Formats: sequence, structure tokens, C-alpha cells
Amino acid sequence: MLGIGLLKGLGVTAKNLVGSFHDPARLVTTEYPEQRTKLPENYRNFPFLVYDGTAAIDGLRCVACKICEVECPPQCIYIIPDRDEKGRPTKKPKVFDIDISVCMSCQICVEVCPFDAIKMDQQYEIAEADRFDRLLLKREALAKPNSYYQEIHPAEAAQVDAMLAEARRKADAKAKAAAEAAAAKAATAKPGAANPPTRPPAPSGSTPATAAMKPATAAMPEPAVPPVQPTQTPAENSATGNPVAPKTGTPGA
Amino acid sequence: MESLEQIRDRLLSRYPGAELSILNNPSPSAQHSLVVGGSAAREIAAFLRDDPALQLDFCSNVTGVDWPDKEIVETTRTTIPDPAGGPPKLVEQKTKRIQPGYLEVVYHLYSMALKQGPVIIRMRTGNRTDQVTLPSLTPVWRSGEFQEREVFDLFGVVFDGHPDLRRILMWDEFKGHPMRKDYVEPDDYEWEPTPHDEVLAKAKAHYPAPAAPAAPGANAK
Amino acid sequence: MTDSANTPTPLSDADRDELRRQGILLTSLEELYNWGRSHSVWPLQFGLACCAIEMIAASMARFDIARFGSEVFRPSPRQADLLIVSGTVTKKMAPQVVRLWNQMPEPKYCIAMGACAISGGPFKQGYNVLKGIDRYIPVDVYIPGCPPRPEALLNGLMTLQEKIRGQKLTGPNAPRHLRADDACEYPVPEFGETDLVPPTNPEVWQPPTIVRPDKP
Amino acid sequence: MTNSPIVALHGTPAVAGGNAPSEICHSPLAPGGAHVRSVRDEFHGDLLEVSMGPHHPSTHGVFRMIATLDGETIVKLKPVFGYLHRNHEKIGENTTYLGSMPYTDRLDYLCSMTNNWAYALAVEKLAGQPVPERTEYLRVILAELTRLLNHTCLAGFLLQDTGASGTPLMYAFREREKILDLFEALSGSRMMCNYQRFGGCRVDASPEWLEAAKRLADGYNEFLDEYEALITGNEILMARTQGVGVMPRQLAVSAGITGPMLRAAGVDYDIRKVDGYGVYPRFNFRVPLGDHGDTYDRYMIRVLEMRESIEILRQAFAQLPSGPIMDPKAKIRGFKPKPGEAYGRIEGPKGEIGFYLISDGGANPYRYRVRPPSFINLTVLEDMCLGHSIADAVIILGSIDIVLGEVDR
Amino acid sequence: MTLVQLSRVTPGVSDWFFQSLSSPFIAAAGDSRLERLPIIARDLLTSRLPEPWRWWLNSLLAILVVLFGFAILFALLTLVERKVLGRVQNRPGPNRTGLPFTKLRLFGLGQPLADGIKMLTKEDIVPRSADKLLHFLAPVALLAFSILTFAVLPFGRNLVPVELDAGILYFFAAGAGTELAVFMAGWASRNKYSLLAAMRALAQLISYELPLLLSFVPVIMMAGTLSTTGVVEAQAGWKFGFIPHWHVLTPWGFAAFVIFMVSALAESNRSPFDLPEAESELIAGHLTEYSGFKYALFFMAEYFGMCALSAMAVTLFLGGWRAPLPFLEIVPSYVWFALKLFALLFGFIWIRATFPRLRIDQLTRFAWKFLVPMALINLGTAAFWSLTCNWSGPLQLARWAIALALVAGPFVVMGRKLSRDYAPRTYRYA
Repeated sequence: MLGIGLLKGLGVTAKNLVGSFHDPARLVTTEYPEQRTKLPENYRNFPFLVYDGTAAIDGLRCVACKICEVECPPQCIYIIPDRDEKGRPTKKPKVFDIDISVCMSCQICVEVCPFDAIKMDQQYEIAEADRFDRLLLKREALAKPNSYYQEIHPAEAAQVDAMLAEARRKADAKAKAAAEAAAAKAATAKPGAANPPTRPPAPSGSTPATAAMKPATAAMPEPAVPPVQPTQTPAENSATGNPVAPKTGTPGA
Repeated sequence: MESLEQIRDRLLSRYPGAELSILNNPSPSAQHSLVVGGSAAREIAAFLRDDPALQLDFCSNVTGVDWPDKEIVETTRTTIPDPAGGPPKLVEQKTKRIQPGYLEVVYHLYSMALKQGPVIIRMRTGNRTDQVTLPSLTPVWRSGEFQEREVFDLFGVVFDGHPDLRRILMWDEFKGHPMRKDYVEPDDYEWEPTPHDEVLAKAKAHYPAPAAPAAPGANAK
Repeated sequence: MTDSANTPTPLSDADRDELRRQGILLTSLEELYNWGRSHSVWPLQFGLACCAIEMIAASMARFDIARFGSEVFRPSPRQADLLIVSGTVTKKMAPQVVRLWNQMPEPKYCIAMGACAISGGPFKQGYNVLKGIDRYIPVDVYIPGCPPRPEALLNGLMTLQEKIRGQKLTGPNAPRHLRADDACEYPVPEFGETDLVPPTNPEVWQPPTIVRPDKP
Repeated sequence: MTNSPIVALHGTPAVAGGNAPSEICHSPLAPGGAHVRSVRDEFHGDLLEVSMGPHHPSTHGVFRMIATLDGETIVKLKPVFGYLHRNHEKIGENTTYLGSMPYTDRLDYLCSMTNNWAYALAVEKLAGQPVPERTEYLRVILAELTRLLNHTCLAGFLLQDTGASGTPLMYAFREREKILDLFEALSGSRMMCNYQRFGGCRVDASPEWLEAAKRLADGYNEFLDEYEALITGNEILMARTQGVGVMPRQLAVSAGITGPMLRAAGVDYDIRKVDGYGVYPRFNFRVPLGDHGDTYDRYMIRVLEMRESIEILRQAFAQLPSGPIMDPKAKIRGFKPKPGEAYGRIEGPKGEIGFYLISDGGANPYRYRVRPPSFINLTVLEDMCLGHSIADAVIILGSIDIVLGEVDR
Repeated sequence: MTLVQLSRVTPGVSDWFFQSLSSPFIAAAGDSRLERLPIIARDLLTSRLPEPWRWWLNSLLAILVVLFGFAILFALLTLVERKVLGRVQNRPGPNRTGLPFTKLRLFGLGQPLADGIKMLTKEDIVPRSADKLLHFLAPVALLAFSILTFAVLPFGRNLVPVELDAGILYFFAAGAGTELAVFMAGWASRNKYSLLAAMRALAQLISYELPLLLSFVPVIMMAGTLSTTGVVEAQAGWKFGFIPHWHVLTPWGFAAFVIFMVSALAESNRSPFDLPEAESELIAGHLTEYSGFKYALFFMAEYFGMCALSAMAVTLFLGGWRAPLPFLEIVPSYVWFALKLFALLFGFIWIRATFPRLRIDQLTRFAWKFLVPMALINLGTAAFWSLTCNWSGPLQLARWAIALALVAGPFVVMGRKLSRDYAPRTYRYA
């Protein structure tokens, strides 16, 4: 009969009207500034640079290798590697700009970074009146400590930390082995010579950070698979992330 | 479904004068295509649509491809017998020639009636400048109407027999065909804080000359 | 980054109390006016691309822009206060956006929502994409993101409300519509052969110059 | 009437080429005479030309229709495109294969997951890249969730176009938010998932996520029931949509219509069944077909498809194997397929979304083409609108289910 | 002006207020202080004045009270509508705008004030090619016509601004002027959408004027008067002591009430008949070119019209200001009137929250092919009802049965005919 469908519809809206006063499923609003929905761990908005230790710029994991700059689909990253007085690259970014007015939050920079130096932030409450100055993030604004990373992406960060620690341990072992071999060689070459050098010979990169980074690269020679698979199943997680405590100090410092 | 060779042979027996050749696709997808000359294309298309064994009634995808002029350096080696009686001398002769480019229109055909496909047919223009007319297949498959307009707009292929050939995506006053490989987009790089490669080169035209080379990387305003 | 230190800060409560104690009627009127228009920002029902979906989402039950009094999305620019440029502005579309802006009555505000509206965003390399709507019309608030979350839009709206509340009606910092030199109509660009003519409105678009060394 | 109908309608024939279209258009162009449209003299009476869009509340973005009205009846309707033409294909040719993946999210910005899949499928075809089984299942799950999302939104928008004051749209978006929460928890972004990779996907789904998705799928029928109680039996909606915008079968096939729109016209063609890509052959689901091809059918087919999607989801959750999500040989950086070309297509929520790629062996595709379903579905807009009123044109457009990011690319 | 003139030529109006105090219709409860509060308040203000002044001031007071009362109701109603729509849609609606200069939110009660301030101070745009005079006059005329209709509404016992013998006729005559104003707005804007909307509005408003008028003819037939107070008086009393004698509780009255409300929806351009404004089709229809305060006036007029028609429906069918049960009469009459008015207004909002919009041809077809015949048949039903008013006992039951059949039969038959073109469908699977 004419009107039955209309009355049914009125019934549905009435149910929702009444339901909004007692049924949380029918009043779904999150009253934003006061209440917030919890962001999932995987949520990503804009990239930031992770640094270890306390010195924001010196502790950056970034080695200015420019992979992310090349791979960034909208090309919103701009890097100039730093050089020391002699003009040799110091494996640090002198300029690291991200234009977040262009960034499309695609996370490809994170995926391609072999050094786990760039990660995705979860800060989204950005509203500015000036785009030229405020939306072009410089190195200083981008650098955030590893503890912050651990806070926003706990599972992923634990995994990354474990991986880095493992790489560092391997590197240390390798360096130690090299040192021992060198010492042995020296000993055989010059029997009765003086003490073997206490410090292993520094690798070609001069700064300590690079020394730590090198093995990281070695561990992942060709990042054919994504270096980090952000969420693993818990089983995998516990398998990889157990022994090493999150590292806080600058490696090698 | 028949193989592409069988289709070609049947077509050739039906339309003896038709220019038909098979373009092999080396990729694992193995989607080979049939290159159709422009003259009999519409009859061939109608045949493909109406043939009971094929019934390719669904033209899924129409697209253009630009193959620009290529400079080909050919090296010919000739052995010139040494008049002095020594071993014959090998002379390399390099000749440059321009292989004329062409525009290509690719149609992906499926059959909704027989649920088979795809059969890919391609048509090629004579060159990229003045012989860019191809027969429109919109009268055969209506789905070409907007897609051919798009190919006209972005590649510059003129479809003969298209009911409403106008620019579709760009505005009417627009000049040029932006999807061609040699299209140069307008310069608006006044504010490019993160340029690289060719964008950087273009953006530099808008940068003031660096005041002092001593401050590299300074983001001075 | 999020403190919005550059947005004009409204009067502190202490200042307000002081002024009110002095019985400055004008100040109260100004405040009432600003309060009224800041709480009744009606956006234009105008979506361009992906961000428009998030804009719609912001007006939907989960986020409910209505709480701020802004759910009245008016389809006609004549009744709208806020132009949310939500998505990529192409060169073909830019004249229409400027025209819409011209059709809106003052006081009006503009939010550039999302990377594309701010700068062309990921599509800025395209031949048909305008690199930021601020080349033609003045933008009050930029919300980066691709697309920004609906909360980010709400945050932008609150930033805009703060900005409105902080406006003085007289003096050099008066809002645009009360200044004598206010351009009532912004020139609408026309279609050229490859680009819009003119490519920018120099009165609105004044980017700082960048100095970059040659890349090593 | 010497002129062909189509020319009479389109006015000036063409820009270049001096073509003489009359001879071809005279012939029965498509089986069933797809091109035969009602024709009227332009100077017949007091016609009113109304430009709807690019800013119009119900053109779903920046689409534009120039409608010539006789009273309120449409005698001519010209779609105008390009207001969101953001050069997707050109950018795709200037960026790497991987770099295009996030751009595909922005094609049809309601269904990024299916766009991702279609693109990944095309590239995998091009490179001969196998995909692990778990990923195939995850892809199916996400694609069906996307279908739910898209069809729900469409139902809401369609009702919004018919003039319901937001309530159906609000309910639709209430459910959409639940699906988006899932997408966000998995991929990190609500709309722009950027989830699939060539030979796998980016993130594995945790058991908690799967549990949540299962809960959603189980509860979705309840929402559909409520929604249908609100709308489907509504006499106003039936009066507005039944018999409006009828698309004949023959025209639908000839015009390359795909997706729910095609099935509403009664053509049994679902690429999930026809191509059997992914692991779809392992699922048991039905393809609903409409008999009238009108707007109501298009709405109802989508509702019924949602119910089938729920079935597919249930089966997929039950069968989901464990294992790796990425093929060990798959490459993220430095991906350079061998020269060749491939066309990969899937059944997206809006129809056949396909990617046509030509590789010249380099890091960037030589040609990158998107086959946009909603753009091609718009071909028949004028045919469906002629003779109807302007209010019908709005809902016919709504029932086509266009997204401008895909129409104009 | 019109109002005053009308009231002056109507005999007996000037001293109606005094007569009404001793009117025989006042029940015992009606004498309570609360009940007479408005009159006592008025007398406090004006009783000292000499007679002619007093009359003038009384009229002025009545006008002011009605205007301000409805202006506040309008403000409130916009908020209530937004909140109810919100609640229906699972969200709270406006709730952050409270008292200015404070942090009090008051559930968003300040929202209408903020909207009002903004609307008042918004730039007023008149298109260059518009007919400037008509463009200006349209909102004014629309509002004026809607306000005029308030003059004859009985808001409570003895509370009617102007007692007219032909009050109902006056009401609909004044209300019909809105059609002109809507057309003026559409025409003067010189906008294609506005023009289409104007044409739609004319077709719609004139079509629905007919069922609207026909639907209350039975009421006049029964009450035997065209005066609004008379109609309310005719609905006095209770059957068996608890069923009020409201017209809506009879078969013909119910049918007439439904037809009246449907037509009222259409007359006030409310969803699902909001075709002239039709946001999804015609941008904002006849309002497309109106900005600032003119737009607010349109908005106000729409709500005023809605209120006036609801109030008239209350008067005609729901017993006016009368309490539903005898013991509830201790509640003042104007409160009952307000409650019934709110209930109907809520119905308007509820319907708006639920239904999609009709198409113009369906709309007019619905009016001409369904509502008008139904209203005409209803006239016959009412005639039958009035002829058989002395049937009693089992005949009473027969009377009800026949009347119900007279209402339901045509409804089913014509409803079938109307919905012949559509039906729920079943679908096949491949």
C-alpha cells in the first residue's frame, strides 16, 4: 500500500534519533579537540628524520645518500650532502628539506631508506597561515629522537632497533676480527713488537656514525625486499625483537 | 579462442588487400597484437565484432602511444682489400638517419558474449606531423567515442569519421598535445623549494644569482 | 610546528577583561561581530578531488563539523563564507574557482585543504595543474596532507576561527573586507595557448625567492 | 533528415581533419542501433541552456554538463571533462613503476585498494612476477572491502542527489568510517593506502586486524538491512528511479560499459568470473543481474553485490593461508621489467579498471595508461538522459557512479 | 497596515478582549491566573490609558508579542532542526557555540545568535543584471505575507490577535501571496537556476493550494464557521470523558489532516517537496542569488510559513489550544497550543530527515491525481458524517465503518493507481 515504505523509513530515522541518546553505536561522533580517536600504529602522515642520542643534527641516521630524494614520487625532498673543510663528503645532510605542502604521505622514502633514517610521523594537526616558511620543513624541524619513534611506532621501532643492534654487533665482531687478524699479522711479521693497537683501524668513513652505518648497509647490500616490514605477526616480532634493548646512545660515540 | 595467427589468416582471406601484421610482445604477458593498416581498418573492426567465432563486441581500452623520431646510427663495416696486398682493411662507416616516428592507437578488444579476449589491434599513423589521420572505430564500438577524443586531445591523432572530435580534457584554445614525448610544459617554477633534475634546471631560471658561493645551501629568502 | 605561532593570537582573557572594564563599547561590538562570524562559518559546498571526500567525511557523523556551526554547506556561493579548496586545482578549473571566490560576499575566507590546493602537491609536475590556488586568491589557512585527516580540517577550521576572533576592525591589520584598498573582484585568468593568462595574480602571489647553489 | 543524428546533436562536427562523418554514422553503427537518439531542431522552441557544473552540488566533483532544456526536459546534454585532469598518465611515464603506485590511490580516490591491485596486476603481468598466496587472499579481502565501501558511498550519494537531507549519506559514511579504520590500521592511511607491491603487499595483516575485519563483514548485513528499510522500499525513491535512465543491453555492450552498470542492464559479465584473476575462482559467489537497466536496477545491483561481497569475505577469512606476503624475488628499488607490454584489468567497484603498460626496459614505463571505468561509463550519459528532466539527469549521473579523479585522471 | 485596517472594519474587534473575559466558553480551569497571564500582563501595561489609545497599544502589543515570539521560535527552530537532524544522523549537531564572551556552551544555544550576527553583517550582493526592485522586494514581500497569516491564529484561550469572522479565509488568502514572492525572487535574480526554480515554485504552489483549501472545507462544514476561534470551539468537549472532540479523531478529519499536512509541506517548500530550492539540482533555486540578510529573510519566511501552517493545522484539526484530557486543563491553553505546534514542527523536521525529493511531474501528479480527488471524496465523507450525527448504538459503529471505508477505499485504489509505474523488484543471478 502506498506509504508503507515511507513509514518504514520514518521508523528507521526514529530509531536512530532515539538511539542517539542511549546507544553509542548510534552516536558515533568523536568530539575532536577534546576527544581523539587513537591512531593506529601504522598511521603515517609526514616523514621525519630519526636521530640517535641527544644531539639532534649530529645524531641523524641520515647519510645524505639521496635515495629517498630520487625515489620520492612527488619529489618533495631536497638534500645537499655536507662536506668537510677538505671537500670530502661527511655523510651527513647539510640541507635536508621536505616540502610538506607537496608530500603525499606515500611512505616510499621510508621503504627505500636502507639506513632506517627516515620514518613517518603521526602529527596531523598542522594548519598554517603561511605556506612558504612554515610548510617547508628544514633539517632542524624534521629531526626527532629515536624515543619519539619508539613512542609512535612501538612494534616497528623495536624491530628496527633490533636490526640495527644486530648489524652493529656484527660490525663490531668483524672489526674485532679484523683487528685481531691485523694484530696477529703484525705479531707474526714483527715478533716481539709492541702492543697491538687498542683501537681497530677506522673504516674509510671518518665519523663514528658512518662507522656504525656502514655495517648496516652491509647487512642489507641491495634492499631488494623492503628493509622494514612494519607490522609483522606477533610471532615474528618476538622472534626478531627479543634480545636487544632499544639502543639510545649514538653508535660508536 | 583462435590464435592471433588464425585470426590474421582469416582476415587476410576475407580482405586480401589488407595490411596486417602481428606484433610480437616479448614480455611474459604474451599479449601479442595485430597491426592493422588504416585503409580497411573499419571493415576489419566490424568483422571482428560480428564474426560469430570472435564476437569481439566489447572494446575495452583505446589508447595512444607516441613513438618519436629516432636517430639511428648505423654502422656498416666494409672490408677494403688493401691495394698494397696486406690483409684487407676493415672500415667502419657510420651513417645517421632519422627513423620517422609515428603515433599508434591501441585497441583492446574483448568478447562479452563469448567471454574471451583480449585481441589487441593497433593502427599507426604515417608520421607525427601531417599524416596523423586514422579511421575512427567509434562507429563500430561506441566506447571509443570519448577515448578517441582523448587520444586526439593528448596525442594529436585525428580520427576520421569520429562523430564529435573535439578536445576533451584540455581547453579548446590549448595548443599542442601534451602526452607526446616531446611536449614541453609551461614554465611555472617561481617557487620550487625541492627541485631536482630537469625541474631544477628549469627552476634555476627563476632563482636569483647566488650572491656569494661561500654560502652553499643557504635557504636565504 | 603546530603552535600556529604565526597566526594572529586573540586577545588574552586578561586583556579582554581590562578593555571591558574600561567600558569600551566598540571593543565589545567588535568582539561580538568577530564572535558571530567566527561561529557561523558556512562553507561552500564545493569539492574538487580527493580532499573533498575527506571534507565530506568531516561533515559526517564521525567528525561532525556541525558542532562548530559549519555544517551548513551552501551550494550557492552567495550564501557561503568559506571556500574550502579541497583538492587539485587544474588550470582548466582555476578560472571557475576564482569566479566562485569573486561571487562570495565579504567577509569570506579561504582554506587551502591538502597538498594539491596549496602547491599542486604530488601533481605539481603536471602540465594542467595549478601550483597552488594562492596564485590567484588569498588563502587564510593552509592545511597540508594528502589528504588531511578530517580532524586536520577541523583543526584548520578552529585555526580560522581563532584568526577571525583576533582580527581588529580598524587599523592596518583590519580584515581584508574592511580595508579601503580591498580588491572586491580578483581578476579571473583566461585560457591561453599553453597556460593561463596571466599565470599568477601578482597582487596575491608573492613568493620569496630561493637561493640554491648548483647541486654538487 | 540527411544528417546523421549524432552530428545533428553534436553541432559542429570536428576540429580538424575535415572528416565527413555522415556516411559512417548512417550505417547501423552498433547492433541495436546504439547511436539512434531522439533529435530535435535546435530552433524548435524556447530552449534553455543550463551549464551544470563544474561547481554543482551533485556532479560529484568538477564534472560539467551543458544541458539544453525544453521546459525541464533535456533535449541535449554535453558532458565536459577535464576539470580534474591532473596528468596522471604523464606523471606515470615520468616516474618509476613503484612511484606510480601512490598515484593510483588518487585515481578513484574512494577505492585505492582496487586501483593498487589493478596496477600491481598489470606490472606483475608485464614482469612475470608471481604473487604469494596469502597476498592474493589479502588482495581479495581488501578489494571486497573496497567494494563494500564504494557501493555504500554510492548508495549514500545517490540518495543525496535525490534530495534526502543527508541522512542516508550519513549512515553510509558511518559504515565507511569503519572500513576506513581497517584500511588505516593496515596500510597507515585512510584513503591513500598505497598498499600493494609488485609481487606482494607492504604490510601483513595481524590476527587482530583479521578479527576486526571479520566482525565488520559479519555485521554488515545488519547495516544493509537497516539501510534498505530506510530507502529501498521508499515509494519516492522507487518513483524517482524506476524507469529513469534506461540503458539498453546492446548499447551497454557497445559503449564498453562495465561493472554494476553493465550488469544492471542484464549482461552477465563480471571480470572476477571471466578472468578469474587472483584467487577468485576459489570463491563461491553469485552475480546479480538487472532486467530493466534503469537507475533503480543500478542501485539495487550494487546493494546485492554488497551482500555477495560479504559472502566472499567470509570465505576468504576462512581460507586465508599463512605464509609470506612478498615474493622473495620481488624488487622494490631498481625494478626494471623487460621490454614489452601488458594490459591488466580487474573488476573494480566501478567497473573494469585496467592498466596498460609498455616497458622499454627502463625504470619508468614508456607508456602508462589507465583504463578508467567511470570515464567510459559516462559515454552513455546523454543517451540515458535525453527526454528526462533535469532532476533525473542528476540521479542518472549519480547512478553511473563516477569519481572525477578517474574520469579526468 | 493591512492588519490594522482589517481589524478596524471588523465589527466588535475593538472590545473583543473585554467580551472574551466573560465568554461562556471558558471552563472553570480557564480562569486560573496562569491561564490569564498574558492578558493580565497586557492589562498591567495598558489599563491606565484612555480608550482609543488603549486599543492601539493593545494591538501593537499583540503584534509585537507575536512577531518576537515567532522570531525567537524561528531562531530556536533552526537550532532544533539542526540538532534533530544531527541526532537522526548519529551526531550531536551544533553544540559548541554558547554565550558570547564566555566559555559556556549551553548545548549550542548561541548558534542562532551567531548566525544572525553573521547574516546581518554579510555583504549584500545584487547581480548587475538583476531586476533590482523586485530582487529587493521579493524577500520583503515573502516575509510580510507570512507574518500576515499570524494575525488570525488563536494561540490560546482568548489569545487571538485579530478576531475575524472569515479568519480562515483571510489566512489562506494572505498565505497565497507567498507564491508571488517566490516567483519574484526567481525572476528577478536573472539566473537560470532561479528561473527554473520560479517555474517549479509556481507549478508546485498553485497545485498544492487546491488540496490545501479543499482539505479543510469539511472542517468548516462541521464547525459551521470560518472563524478560527469558532473552529476551536467546535472541537470542545470530550466523548466518554476522555476522547476529545478533535477533528483529527474522526475518519474524515484524519484524512483531511493528512492531506492538509502533505499540502502544507509542499506549500512551505519543505522536503520532500523542496523542489524550488532543490539543492542537488538547482543549486539553491530561487535563493541562488540572495546573500546576507535577504537570504536570512527568505529563511525566516520559510520557517514562519511552516509555523503558520502548523498552527493552522493545530487549530483546524487538533483542537487548537484545547487540552487532550479534562484534567490536563490546569495547564494553560497557550502551552497546549505550543506543544501541539512543536509536535507538528518536529514532524516537519523528521520528514525532512528521512525522505528523498519528488520530481516536479510526480509532485504535480500527486497533487492533482491523488490529493485533490481524495480531498473531494473526503468532502463527501464529511457530509455523510454530519448527516449521520444522530446515529447511535450499533448504528454508531456502522457510521464509523462506512466512513472509514469511504476514506480507506479511495486511498487504496488511488494509491495503487499512483504507484502503478513502480514496485519492489526481485533480481536474478547469473
